[in-house]
Amino acid sequence: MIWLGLFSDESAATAAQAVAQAATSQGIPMLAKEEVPGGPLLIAAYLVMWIVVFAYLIWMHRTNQRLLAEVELLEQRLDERIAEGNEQRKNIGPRGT
Amino acid sequence: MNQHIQHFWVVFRKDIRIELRTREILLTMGLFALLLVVVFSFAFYTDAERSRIYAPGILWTTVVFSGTIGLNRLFERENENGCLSGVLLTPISPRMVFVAKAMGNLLFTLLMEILTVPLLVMFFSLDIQPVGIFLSGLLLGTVGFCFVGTLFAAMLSAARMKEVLVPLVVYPIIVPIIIGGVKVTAVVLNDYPVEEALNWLKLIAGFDLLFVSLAIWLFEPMIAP
Amino acid sequence: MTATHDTLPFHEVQAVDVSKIYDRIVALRRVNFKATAGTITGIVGPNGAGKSTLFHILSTLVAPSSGRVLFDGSDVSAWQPRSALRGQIGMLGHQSFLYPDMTGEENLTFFGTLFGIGRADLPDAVKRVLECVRMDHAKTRRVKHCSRGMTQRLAFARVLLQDPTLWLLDEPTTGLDVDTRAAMLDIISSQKVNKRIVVVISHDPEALHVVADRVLRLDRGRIDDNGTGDT
Amino acid sequence: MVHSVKTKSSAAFLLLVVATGAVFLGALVLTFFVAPTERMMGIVQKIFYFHVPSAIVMGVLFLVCAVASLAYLLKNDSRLDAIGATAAELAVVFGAIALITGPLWARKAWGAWWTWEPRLTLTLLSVFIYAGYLAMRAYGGEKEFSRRVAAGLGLMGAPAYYFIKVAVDKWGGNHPKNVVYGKGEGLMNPDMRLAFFAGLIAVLMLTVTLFVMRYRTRMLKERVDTAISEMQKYDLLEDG
Repeated sequence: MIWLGLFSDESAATAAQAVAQAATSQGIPMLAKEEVPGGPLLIAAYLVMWIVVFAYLIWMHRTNQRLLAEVELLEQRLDERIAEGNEQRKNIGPRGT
Repeated sequence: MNQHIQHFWVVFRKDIRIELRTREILLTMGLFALLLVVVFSFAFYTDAERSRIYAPGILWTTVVFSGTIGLNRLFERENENGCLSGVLLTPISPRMVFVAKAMGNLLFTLLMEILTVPLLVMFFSLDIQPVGIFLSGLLLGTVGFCFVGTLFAAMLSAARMKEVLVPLVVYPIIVPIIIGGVKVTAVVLNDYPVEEALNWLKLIAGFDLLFVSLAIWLFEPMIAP
Repeated sequence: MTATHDTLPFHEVQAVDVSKIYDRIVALRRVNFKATAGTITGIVGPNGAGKSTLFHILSTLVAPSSGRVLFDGSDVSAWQPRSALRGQIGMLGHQSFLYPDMTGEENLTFFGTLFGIGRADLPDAVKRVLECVRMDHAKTRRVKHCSRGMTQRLAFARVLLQDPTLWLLDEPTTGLDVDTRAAMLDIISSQKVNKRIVVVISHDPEALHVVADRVLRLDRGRIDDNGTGDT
Repeated sequence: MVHSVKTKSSAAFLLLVVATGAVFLGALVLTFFVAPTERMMGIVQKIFYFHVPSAIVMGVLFLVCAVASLAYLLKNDSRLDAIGATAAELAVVFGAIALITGPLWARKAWGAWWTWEPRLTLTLLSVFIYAGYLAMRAYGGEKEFSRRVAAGLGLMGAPAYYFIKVAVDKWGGNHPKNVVYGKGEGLMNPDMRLAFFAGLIAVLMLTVTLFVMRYRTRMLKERVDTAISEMQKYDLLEDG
């Protein structure tokens, strides 16, 4: 919704249009100096910021997922080993007595 | 202290002896510098007037690029046959090893500059005035470059990607030296007011003071915990 | 070579629960190990068992990931400056620690100065160790032109020159002819009398049988138990 | 155990996330509905409200990285390393934001995408230093070692930043100073100032949130690595 606010900058846009029309009608190649429309630039800036932040978040999330997978594997392995240990103890127990 | 100086001197002299024997650093560095100056001449020389504008940048680019070759090679020698381990297993302080290596680099880089500067003056028909300011700028800048450069060249001497990593890490840090050096050189080539050069010299000297001490201090904790 | 038992800076080196992990690869697993002055410890084990890692950790050049290395019961950090301790540790490693572009004599003179041998005594000391390893004739040859065996002898001469308290010898007899090998084993044996701490890694069971008081077996980063001397 | 790791996000952290979101929303409202549109540059000036905070946060992170690096070199604690690395990483992230949004603004304000304006130059050069820091950690060789080398670089980064600042300021001295960049003079209007400070706090809180998340990930990785090597040490896990 906030983005809607951007387009309230009509004055700048129309001014730019006017200059552009004037320039083209006189056959002068337009020099973009002062009359660059600000709206798209502003949108681009905000987009870039959020894209960078979210790319970072997604990357971080993926690292986390990889780590969790590893932790899971470790737990599994640990359980196996504990089971093996119990098995051994069972086997040794009766024979020992 | 006396012992430290002796240790420094032994390592420093050893590097010079090896270099006099193989000449590989001075030759490769010198040739590379020569090549750069020639290529830059083709690229930038138009007339004496304009070359005064380009020459400072060309000089410092040449110094830094060629100097990097020496940085990497001089410390690589400590890794041949694992010599650094042998040196560290003696009563020498690791810091003295570093200072000796950095001074070795300084010497070789200065020698390369002795070759480069006259060539540059010739090719670009330059007039350096006053010489003292120019030389102190060159010397101070080279000192900072060699100490910071040697630190990272030493650390990365065993790394797989050292040829890329050393410049990647060292160049941004020494930007103040490059900017300052270029400005000082511009002053002496264009008869700008000398005070401006002195200001830049002060900046480079301050940079040297801080970063040379930092580099000397850092070597030991960086190389081993 | 004049230090006596009493003037040695330490008489015992000990590894307590030492483990070393390089980026998730385990090189040493809770190694406990003790060597005292006047003993020669042999270490055997297959390639990749962690022998070199153990030596680098004992030499204090590499820090263990966990566990401690103690010299006479004190941590490395207790020795200030550390270089004073390191000067008493001699290593004959996988690599020769010799500059390839200098001659054997120059290398020894260079290291001799760093070891703190006085300028007046240095030429004699260098000459003596060169004779000990029978390299007197080839002392002016650059190390890069030396054969494997010659380099090995020079590397051994370097340790002799240092005459450290702790001797870490990694495969000291590889590439040597029979006579030199015998001479070298003699020198190693004599360190018992000098009350040095000697640790030898070797693939040469016969050599270990001659010099070592005990032989430990290092396998998959773990010291198994006290071996009997034959493997 | 897996479950517990997932839900370990404590109440305090959740609160932080929510608060960050709220402050950000508030800052956006202030930026677009309260602060007036700047007369000279028009709406594009609103980039200012997070472009500048990004650059400020970057500088603060350099300092954090330098202090943590120094402490790591002295104390050799992996938590300090994690702080330094996280700071450097976020410094690059916010530096990148400042560097990309800067030209978008410059295009309108000065008619060129890139001008060698001192502060923009400073940002570019210092981001290079910390990109080098990250490259060093990634390609510098064995983990423990590359961390120490990177810490050295991290420590040098902060004074280097200062010297680069002095140098580029002097270097750019011949160029006309821009009003907006002139120290705070651009913010005459109280609403503008309010929006700016809201933006600054919002970006700071975003940084703290990201920092905490990333730091936790790093420490989790550290613990997984330790667990794996511990299990290997006791032969509970195959090598590799």
